[in-house]
Amino acid sequence: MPWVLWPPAICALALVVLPVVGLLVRSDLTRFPSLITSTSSLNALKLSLITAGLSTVACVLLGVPLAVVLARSGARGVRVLRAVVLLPLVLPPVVGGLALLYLLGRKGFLGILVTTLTGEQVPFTTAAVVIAQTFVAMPFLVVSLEGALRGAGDRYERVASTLGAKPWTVFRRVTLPLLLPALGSGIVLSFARALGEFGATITFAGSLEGVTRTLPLEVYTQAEVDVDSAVALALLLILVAVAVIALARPRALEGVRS
Amino acid sequence: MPWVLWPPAICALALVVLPVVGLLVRSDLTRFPSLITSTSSLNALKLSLITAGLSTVACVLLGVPLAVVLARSGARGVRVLRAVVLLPLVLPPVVGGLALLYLLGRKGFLGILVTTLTGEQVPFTTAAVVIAQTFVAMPFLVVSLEGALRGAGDRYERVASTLGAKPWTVFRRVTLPLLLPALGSGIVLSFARALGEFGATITFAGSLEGVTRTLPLEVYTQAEVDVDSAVALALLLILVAVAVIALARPRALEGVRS
Amino acid sequence: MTLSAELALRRGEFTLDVGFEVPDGGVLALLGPNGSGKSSVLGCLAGLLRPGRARITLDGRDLAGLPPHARGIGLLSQDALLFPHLSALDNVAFAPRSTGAGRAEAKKRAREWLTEVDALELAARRPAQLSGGQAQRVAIARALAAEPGLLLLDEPFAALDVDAAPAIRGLLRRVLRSGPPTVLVTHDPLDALALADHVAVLDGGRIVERGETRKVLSAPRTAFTARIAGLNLVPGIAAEGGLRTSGGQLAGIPAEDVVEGEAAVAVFAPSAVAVYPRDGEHRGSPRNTVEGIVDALEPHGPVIRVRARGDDWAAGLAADLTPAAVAELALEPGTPVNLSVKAASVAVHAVSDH
Amino acid sequence: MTLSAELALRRGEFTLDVGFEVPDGGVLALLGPNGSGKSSVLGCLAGLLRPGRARITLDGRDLAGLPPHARGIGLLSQDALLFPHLSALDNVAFAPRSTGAGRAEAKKRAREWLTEVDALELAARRPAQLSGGQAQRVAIARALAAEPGLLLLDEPFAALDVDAAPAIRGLLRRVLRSGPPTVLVTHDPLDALALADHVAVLDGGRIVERGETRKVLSAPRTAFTARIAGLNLVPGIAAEGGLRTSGGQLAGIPAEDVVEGEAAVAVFAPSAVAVYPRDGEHRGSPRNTVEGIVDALEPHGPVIRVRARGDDWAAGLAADLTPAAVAELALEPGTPVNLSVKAASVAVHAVSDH
Amino acid sequence: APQEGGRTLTVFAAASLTESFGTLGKRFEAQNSGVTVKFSFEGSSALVQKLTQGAKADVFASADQANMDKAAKGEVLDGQPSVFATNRLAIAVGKGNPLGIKGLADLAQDGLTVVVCAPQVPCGSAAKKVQQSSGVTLKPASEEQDVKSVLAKVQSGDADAGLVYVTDATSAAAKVDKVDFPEAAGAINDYPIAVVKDAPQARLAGLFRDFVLGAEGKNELAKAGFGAP
Ligand SMILES: Nc1ncnc2c1ncn2[C@@H]1O[C@H](COP(=O)(O)OP(=O)(O)OP(=O)(O)O)[C@@H](O)[C@H]1O
Ligand SMILES: Nc1ncnc2c1ncn2[C@@H]1O[C@H](COP(=O)(O)OP(=O)(O)OP(=O)(O)O)[C@@H](O)[C@H]1O
Ligand code: MOO
Ligand SMILES: [Mg+2]
Ligand SMILES: [Mg+2]
Repeated sequence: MPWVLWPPAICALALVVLPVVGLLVRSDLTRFPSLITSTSSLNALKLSLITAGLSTVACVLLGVPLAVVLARSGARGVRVLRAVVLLPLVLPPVVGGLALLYLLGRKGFLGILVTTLTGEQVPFTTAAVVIAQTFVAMPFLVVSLEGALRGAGDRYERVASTLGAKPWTVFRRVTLPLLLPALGSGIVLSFARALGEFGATITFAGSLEGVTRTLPLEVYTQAEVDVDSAVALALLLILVAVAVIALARPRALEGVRS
Repeated sequence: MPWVLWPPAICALALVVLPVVGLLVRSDLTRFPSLITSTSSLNALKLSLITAGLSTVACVLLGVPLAVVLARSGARGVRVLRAVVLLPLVLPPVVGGLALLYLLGRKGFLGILVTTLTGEQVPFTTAAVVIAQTFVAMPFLVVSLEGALRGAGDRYERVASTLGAKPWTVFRRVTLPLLLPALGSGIVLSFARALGEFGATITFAGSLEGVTRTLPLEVYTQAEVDVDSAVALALLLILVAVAVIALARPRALEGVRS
Repeated sequence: MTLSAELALRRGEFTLDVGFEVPDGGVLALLGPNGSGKSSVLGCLAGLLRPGRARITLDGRDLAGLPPHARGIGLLSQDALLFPHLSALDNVAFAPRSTGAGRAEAKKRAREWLTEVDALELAARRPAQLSGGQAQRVAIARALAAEPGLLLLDEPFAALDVDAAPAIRGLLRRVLRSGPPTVLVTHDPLDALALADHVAVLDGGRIVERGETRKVLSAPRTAFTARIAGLNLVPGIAAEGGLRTSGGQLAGIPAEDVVEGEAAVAVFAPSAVAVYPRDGEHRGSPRNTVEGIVDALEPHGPVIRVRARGDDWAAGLAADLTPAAVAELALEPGTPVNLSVKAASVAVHAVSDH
Repeated sequence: MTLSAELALRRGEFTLDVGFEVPDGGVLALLGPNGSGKSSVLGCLAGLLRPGRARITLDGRDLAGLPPHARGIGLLSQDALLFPHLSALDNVAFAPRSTGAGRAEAKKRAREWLTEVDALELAARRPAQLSGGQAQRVAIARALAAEPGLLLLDEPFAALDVDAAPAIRGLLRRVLRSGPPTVLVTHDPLDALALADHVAVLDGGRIVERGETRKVLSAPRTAFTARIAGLNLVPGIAAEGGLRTSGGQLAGIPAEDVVEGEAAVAVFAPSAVAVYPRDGEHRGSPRNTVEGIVDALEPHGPVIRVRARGDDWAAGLAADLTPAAVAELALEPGTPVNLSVKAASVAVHAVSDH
Repeated sequence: APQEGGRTLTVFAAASLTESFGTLGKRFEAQNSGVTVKFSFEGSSALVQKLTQGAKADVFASADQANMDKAAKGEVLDGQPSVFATNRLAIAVGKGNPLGIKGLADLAQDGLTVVVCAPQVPCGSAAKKVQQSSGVTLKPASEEQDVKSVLAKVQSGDADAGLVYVTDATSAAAKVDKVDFPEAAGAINDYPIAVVKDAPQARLAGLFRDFVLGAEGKNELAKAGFGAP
């Protein structure tokens, strides 16, 4: 590794770390314990973990197939589809939430369908939170996986097919395992994005304690009253995220090759 | 490619595309031309393109070295550093903006340093927009590159070193070119994230036309007056993003292997 | 099962245009210089390359339209390409697993195949922890474990050491004897001889020579084949201490897999054949002597190749002599000679009965 | 420049512990079974593996502490590993570029090296568009183009066809004659003989045999070496039509790179040597006959190896005979015999003068 | 009017003032040639946060007294703030009022989806006050972060009704109907304006404040639905 990479790398790290340190230094940590044990905080935390977890699962279940299709399909339209997948990335989250509302809301055509089928409404429910988070987070998974798939090429997949493995077996036993490092980072990206999601959630799902008010929404609500306590809550969010990522990222995700 | 991947892939695509279509259907496109040619929209658009472009450049210049260091360094602390890089991902953007403000603001220690050195303040300037966008967007680049680097292994780099290439040459002529597909998606991710960035920008840089009011902030401001025109603006944002990505993504980024 | 194939493929400036058949249990060796299209042929048969025109039938069943996994092939490609995330055992078990065997059954079969290639002690290793030759052995086991209906082997003996190569050659002989039609790419005429009943020689994407291995290798018609082959090959039935030929006996060293009473071929280089005037007394160690008549003299690089005619194994026999020896013996077409070859320089190989 | 190395390395259960020297312009051939540690030795020398203990000096300069790029080596690894994103030409130009040559100069040199390996017409191709043997040639050119102070070659002749292999062997001979110390991994004793003045035989990570190539290959002391070698090697000076030995002349076929008047060695298999009773008349094509006395009889697989003593090239000569022949000639230690070998089965190779 | 060539006046104003201040700004520019008015519209608390962090601004207009007090405590104001408008709650319902909602009490019906602002933001604290004073207890489906979000949900039809400011309902008159209710009088909130300390354009800032407080300002604000102070 050339040493010239170190200075920019350190700058980059500083850009990331220093603000957080600044936050720590400036925030009133004595109130931390009482804040994070308040029922509203705990409710928000619980909801955040559940919804971010669920939406990460949804991202993987939907996004991995999409990434594989985009990377491996030779079809013509794929280039266009690849650009389309980026849409939620660019859309300001609030507008994304509006779009979901227009689609799945009471007057949206899918919303009408759902309501006539199940009698339930989608907005203002925990399900809506998960959908909003999946909407904003999935592109991160798809784009990072797709890059990795293209970079890796398909020679092992071809070998597997000559050994009689049907496409599904190839996918399960070759494509997926070789994709693990990239999947690991993709999962981290989408989990983090889902955990921090605010705009689309509040627009599409609303904000009600225990139902739709996730930790970021709680942070915003707090910030209206008292910035310091909001910062303390945000630190809790960080803590949780780092813990979850560190625990949930087994060695297997870090690369199969020594 | 197993056909069973198609249904989830199509679901995933639908999740992304349908809301946007819904938005298009529900929005009043007749006002689109007048809206997108208003000076404030054009100002915001210009500012957005410039700042997102600059911060993407900053992301690449800082993030690529960081990714390489994280992926290739055998040092002990690297595992921790990798978690640290994820912080801005998890931080709700507004809190991220606050953190930047605490660091670079009038009372922040770096802010004081900058002010005594240059006589200028960082917050509420266009530079602050770029910094905020870089802060939130860089981790996307770093994480996706790092995954790709680990997945690819370092055998070609080792070969290059046996041919007498110094680390910098290895980086420039082997690591980077082989990283191009992943770099392509990383750049797209971070550009999109920077372009859509709202919370950190408004908190750290404020919202002043021509100076710090990027397109997402303009959307937000418009939404105060009229949700529909905000949606139309958001569509402009989408249009621009897709155009920029489609144009700025040369074939080279799509993979060196046939 | 009989393979019959007609393939046309473009890869950049290179064009491939070949047609061939391999009968059931038959082995076709593909020889040819680097870049002549051998691996491309295997790629087309395996379905990894999309030929412009393809007719591939295995026992009447059309393969050309099928995806690779449905073709029932086993492919050993030129670079081993072991799955980096699986142990050697799981690599070998991959094919049985993929074609429906249970986990335990697949592992059992994988262990058997690893034993066959003498790599059982490597079962738990990842490919990154194997040496070049070890990886090659595991890759061979993996291709064979597919128990394919059509076996495609690209230079299976590359990277193998002097002990492993004959052992694997023996293994392949055993497998191929009763096994599926096989296409074998090799640079070594002895591999072709030991394993293949037919050879096809490729050059520039065309088959320039083909036929029974023995005939092509003993009477090559192209310069390339001549350079890699040009051996004396005497067919017969394996017998104690050598070969029973049509007219007698030829002493030689039997290879390990030779079974007495079965078809075999004696192989020896023209340079090993000594030529004596017919009147000369001869009672030395060379046990194999036959009477012949000089048929032709061909310059052959630094030596002169003497072609003999006569009965039994003298027919068509080639002997390489230095020009000085030819001059001294005053050889010319029609000269009666005794031809002799030391038993120790005659290798007796088993051949398939096609 | 002299290379001297002492290496100790652990890789899983495998341990490597070797020490050796290679003098300036000298070539050391590493032989050994699969997995014996040959590639590991090259990896340690190149700096790609981190040995537990390492002392590597090149002309007194310590290499062990240097990173790979500062060692001034050229490595041809077992899998070609051409950079997939660069054309063949740029692959070869990589080393000159890296070591300071300008773009045009590097391309020029790359073109020269591609010409040397007969791959100039492939210059513009990406590695994915090359056949196995073509890629191997480009990889050889790339390693040589580094113009290294220490050359490390891992099975350079793998995947090469019958025309390319001798051509590359000739190229390497030319390069290595005046070139850097070289360590060459091979499975082929003829490569060792043609290119290396010393060999070391590895087994299980230890050097089990070492010495001058001729001596080790003609009188192997381990079973492995015996299986790959066991050749008759007669040193002398190349002369017209063969070799001038200490006591006379040995007719043979000179290899292409033999220069009359320079040191050379005649190589022939024990199986090519015929044995006659001393009183026998002998006037056939075998031009090389010498008087000797049976020194020892050793069973050697299916044959019996007769060791002779005597003057000139009879000294230590090995002849493989079938047991039947030994019985018929009533050979026992002390029996006077004539030994003969056909000139056409004697290859004369140039050797370096170390 | 005096010549005020090439100067820029920066106004930090509560988001709910976006429309009316936008118009006033244009007019102010017309009356003072060479002056450009730039606005930063955001939640009042965010604006205060920025001012205390050193953001350069000339005028600050808040949507409630609490945030103006915070600004005063942070010592970023020059002089006393003056109230220039008031605002109160109204019910926003779908166009044509399909459910026939007439007052606050109707919102407590079962099966009705009602959204309000979170108690932490000004419109939410007003909603809370109104509920306390009237004795009507709402079961909202969501406590939104700002008025805009409430409006968006009523407008999309996902909420049957929402508590918003009169001014918001007025500006969205094309998409929602407004239902006034008497209990809203119990929670009037004031909009104070002040010049910022160390304002780069202190004199212009004073002019603008007076312009807003003056007749033209009153007129424009009234059009947007604001009440007089
Ligand atoms: N993608 C490609 N584009 C253009 N030419 C190609 C491509 N792939 C292979 N070729 C060319 O096709 C020819 C046949 O290649 P192939 O791999 O079949 O040769 P081969 O007979 O297996 O050679 P070897 O003995 O060296 O392995 C070669 O000349 C090669 O350069
Ligand atoms: N990463 C590893 N972990 C454990 N063992 C290893 C690892 N890499 C190599 N080995 C073992 O080290 C031994 C030496 O390997 P090496 O590649 O040096 O063999 P080699 O002599 O080059 O063999 P070949 O002729 O097959 O190429 C082998 O037994 C191999 O299995
Ligand atoms: O006939 Mo011999 O003695 O085996 O050469
Ligand atoms: Mg090939
Ligand atoms: Mg090796």
